[in-house]
Amino acid sequence: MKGGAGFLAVMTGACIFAASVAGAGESVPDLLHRQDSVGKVEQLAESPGAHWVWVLDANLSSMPDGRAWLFDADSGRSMGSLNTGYSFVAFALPRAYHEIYSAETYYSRHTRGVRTDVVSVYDPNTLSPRAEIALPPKRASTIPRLNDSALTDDGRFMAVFNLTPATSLSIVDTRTRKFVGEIGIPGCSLAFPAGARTLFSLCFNGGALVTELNPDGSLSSQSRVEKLFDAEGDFIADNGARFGNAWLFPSLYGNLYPLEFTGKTIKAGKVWSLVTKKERRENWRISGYQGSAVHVATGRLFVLMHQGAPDTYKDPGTEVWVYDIGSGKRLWRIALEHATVAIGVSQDADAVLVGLDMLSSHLDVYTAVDGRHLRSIGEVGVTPALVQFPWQPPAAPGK
Amino acid sequence: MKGGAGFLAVMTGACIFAASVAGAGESVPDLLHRQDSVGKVEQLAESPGAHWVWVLDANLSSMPDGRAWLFDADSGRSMGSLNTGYSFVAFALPRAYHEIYSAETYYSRHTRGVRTDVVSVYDPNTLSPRAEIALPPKRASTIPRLNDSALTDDGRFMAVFNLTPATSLSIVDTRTRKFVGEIGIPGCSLAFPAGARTLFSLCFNGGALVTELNPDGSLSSQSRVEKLFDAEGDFIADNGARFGNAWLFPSLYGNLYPLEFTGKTIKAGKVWSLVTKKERRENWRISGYQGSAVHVATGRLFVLMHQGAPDTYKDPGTEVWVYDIGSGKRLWRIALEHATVAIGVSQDADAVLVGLDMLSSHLDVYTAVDGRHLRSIGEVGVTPALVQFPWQPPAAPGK
Amino acid sequence: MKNFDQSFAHFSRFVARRTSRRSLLTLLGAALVGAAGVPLLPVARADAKEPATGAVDPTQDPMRCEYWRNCGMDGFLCGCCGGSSTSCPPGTEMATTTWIGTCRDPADGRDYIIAYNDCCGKSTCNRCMCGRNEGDRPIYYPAKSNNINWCAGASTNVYHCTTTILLGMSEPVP
Amino acid sequence: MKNFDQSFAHFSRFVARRTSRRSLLTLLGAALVGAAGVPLLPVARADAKEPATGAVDPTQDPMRCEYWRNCGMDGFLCGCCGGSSTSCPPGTEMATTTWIGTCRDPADGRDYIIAYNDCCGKSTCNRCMCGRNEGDRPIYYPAKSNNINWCAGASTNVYHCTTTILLGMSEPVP
Repeated sequence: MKGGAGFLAVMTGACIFAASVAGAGESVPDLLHRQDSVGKVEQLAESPGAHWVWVLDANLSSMPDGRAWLFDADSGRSMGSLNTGYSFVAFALPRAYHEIYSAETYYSRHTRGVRTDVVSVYDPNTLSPRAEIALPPKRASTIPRLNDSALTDDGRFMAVFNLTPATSLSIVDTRTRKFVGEIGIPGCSLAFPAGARTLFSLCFNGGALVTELNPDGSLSSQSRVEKLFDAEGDFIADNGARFGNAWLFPSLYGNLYPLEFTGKTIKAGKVWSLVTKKERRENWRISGYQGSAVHVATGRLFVLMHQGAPDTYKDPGTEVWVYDIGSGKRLWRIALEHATVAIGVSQDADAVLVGLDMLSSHLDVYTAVDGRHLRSIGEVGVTPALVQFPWQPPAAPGK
Repeated sequence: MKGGAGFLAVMTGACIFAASVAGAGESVPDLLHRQDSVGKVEQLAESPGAHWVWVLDANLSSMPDGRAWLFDADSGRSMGSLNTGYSFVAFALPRAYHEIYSAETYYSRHTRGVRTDVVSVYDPNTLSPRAEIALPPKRASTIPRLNDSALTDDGRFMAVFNLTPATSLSIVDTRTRKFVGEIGIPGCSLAFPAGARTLFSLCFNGGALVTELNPDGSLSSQSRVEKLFDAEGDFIADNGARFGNAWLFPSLYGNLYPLEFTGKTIKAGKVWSLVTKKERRENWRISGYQGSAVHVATGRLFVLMHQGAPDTYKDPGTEVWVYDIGSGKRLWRIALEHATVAIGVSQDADAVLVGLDMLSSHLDVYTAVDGRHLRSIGEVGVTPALVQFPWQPPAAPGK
Repeated sequence: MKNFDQSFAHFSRFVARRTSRRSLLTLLGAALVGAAGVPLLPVARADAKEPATGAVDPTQDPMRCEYWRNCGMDGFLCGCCGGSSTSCPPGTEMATTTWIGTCRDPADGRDYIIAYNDCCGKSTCNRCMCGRNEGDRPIYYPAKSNNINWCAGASTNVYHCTTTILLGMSEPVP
Repeated sequence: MKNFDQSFAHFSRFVARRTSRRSLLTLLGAALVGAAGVPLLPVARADAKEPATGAVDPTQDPMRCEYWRNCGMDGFLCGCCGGSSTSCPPGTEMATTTWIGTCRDPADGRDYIIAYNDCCGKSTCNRCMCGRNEGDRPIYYPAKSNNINWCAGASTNVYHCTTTILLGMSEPVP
């Protein structure tokens, strides 16, 4: 302790035995009885739990420092985190969850300097980077929406939404780890998977643009479908829930628009109402940044709702309304613990519903079958806005 | 509006006249009467105001996104900001304030990848980077302390404190924009200017290590001075205030230790008490991360104080006690608006005292002459911890 | 911090109170397809000096969210960040593409076209968050969507704060 | 967020409740000058599975700030970050240099040497902030100072959270 640099630091571990012996007054076996190893780092189980859930945090007050937190909704414990750069939005998660794909933006001086856009490939067990795929520095910076990126149903190609402000998709081959090319989607935005190598984007005029890829990820064909919804009046949300060969989009005035894809195109399914006339008069409204979820096995739709004028359609929700998709019948209403900006449902038989409060940074966990509040997990991020369940059941036969 | 990418964005400015004319119903002169230009970016005055103050924010909840905010303590307005990378601490400000020097750390992927340490040189008028000087990636990451870096009194050489955990100083020549070399300061830490090309560091054993540079910034000589203070008992704070050829350090039990430098060495000045015996019994204690300041022209010392056990010596202060340095007499006590972690005093005749509340993110402004509260400025950062006044009076004759 | 956090409840870029005036937007959109560079008009510059607080009508105080030009604001007021309601803070860059709203000035009862040009190149200002969520549309309708960081059109997409550039008078509602 | 923010009032790295046991630290410091690499002891590993909340005595619950080993803690508890009180979260790296404190386990009334090894390589965890500011010394006394990010000794100095590694029993106070 009397000089030199050695006093500065203590290397833990190797020399403690000698030190302890020198300490005297206690026997060596006693000492060894209680002693930890140094340097242990956790790894996660090979397969994710059905109730593990990623909370995605764009960190809007410090956008260069985006994060994602993995929680076990059963125990309420955090499993780990990933750091995801500037203006982070969400992951693209393959059904097998053998990897995590994340479209990210970095600056060489954090907020200035050279911009680098990449798809980071993370190991879901070690939560470490496994690979990095360079992208054109064009990815959209938006308030978080899950479909700022998407994986094709074959799990191979990732589409990243660009906005410069011209809109396009960057296509990445997750197998070869290569950027394949950029495909313009003029007038349209976002990317929704709709087949093995097919994606569609929603367009400002109420249509959709269907983009089909070749087996190598290059553009095979594009086609526009008009008049799928009313972009001016009863417009649909820019976030929806997948159910088989359809994406379900709730609309401003409480209708449900199924967009069904069959083969290479897309068509409007039968629109049905989420609210009664009385509820519509009472201004029951869709809500949040991620306002719907589907439990596929039971065919149930969960929609985040609150009461408010049309302009409040993104305000936090106070209830979740649950529907049987087949009949369009509302099954029940769930009162939420916190003002909720995002909901998600696990896909197992004993499913949980989760709700995210960005303001107070809480993740609330409910049973999906009866909406019973199980627990609330605090400190889940700075401005957490979206949730993603990594576990998916095996694909149904014939799909 | 009927397709193509053009609808996405509106280029503001050039075409508005045509558009406005097309709008009809109003005459062209009316339209032009109210119209702003596009693209205007503010610049600051050539010389800083005497009451401009930098608030330094390490952003402890998102450390890759460090910031500094410049405020005008008179108007309460923000003048602008700088982004300062990972684990930011403070600037080194030359007396002429013709440039701002900032030791910074960056990671190529914000929290991972290649680490790059630099001194960023900023233009104080445009608040833009002017140059960047590469450093060995060793700079200390500490809770903010002003003397993690320092400029020599000749204004030319910047010393950056390194901790790996071995301690050293990186010397940078601000004139040639070059890293000159690394100088070990074993057993010692931080850098306090003490002459044209002389710095000293405080040592764990109660001594100091004086480092003198050659005219080219290389090491000229180093000497150790022992027994300047008691590092175990009545230890001094690691932050002090400069007064002429002395640094004044308040101590744990309320004494004031002047460390005086004359020529190439340093000596302990006469220790005097900041508190009465009664106040010491009542546990009046030094406080904060930046707990003292000097108004040079009047020879007054401002010390941040609160009541608490010795272990609370870094807790926020509730009062500022003002002393005449020459006589050691306490002049008055100032009750503070918020729990305060840092204080600073402007150097003009009509000086202001500022206090920083990290918790509620407030900068409080008082008159230095009588401690009258003038205003509180809110939203001054995420975890703001230090303040720096850029304006300094011209150096006194003969110095 | 509490107020700051609560403000994020409505953080959702670029809202506009009245978006029924589509025809002019259409015209502008059509006229400006393919435009590039930074067009600067040689007209009177707005005064960068603004009151820190207004004792006046809040709809006439550029430092307040209630300021009439902020009807389509969703972001941090540049006047609180070292800039003004019409200029960017030092060291930032004004984006040239933007979402446009139409706001009525209570002082003369007239409607004006306001461009919400973002200032870009420094991290989020985090001061004077101002969000008005009226008239917003989803991302797939960018010209009307408040969910997009318009620094996309600058040389950096690092969002700092938002100005309110008065472009001119709006035409009457059809 | 309120609690989180308040916790930063005491954010000041590496405190220790009882620092009078300097002789062992001195010994360790002397013994380890020049040591390098990551020494791993082949002793029993600590259990990474910890209760989310303890109905038990808080001094025996590793997920709580009151946990006896946290007497010298100043940082985020790794047990709340995907690790445990003795292991780092996935994808981080345990720093090998550290500040050491001596804590008494109320369960057996004995004093143990606890190393507060930081986990490094991901941004601040921001969960379960735990600060105890007793016995702290200024930066110029690093071995006793809670103001240093000890990820300085890791391959990255990005601080994430802090563990409490039990190194062994402390010798009696002289």
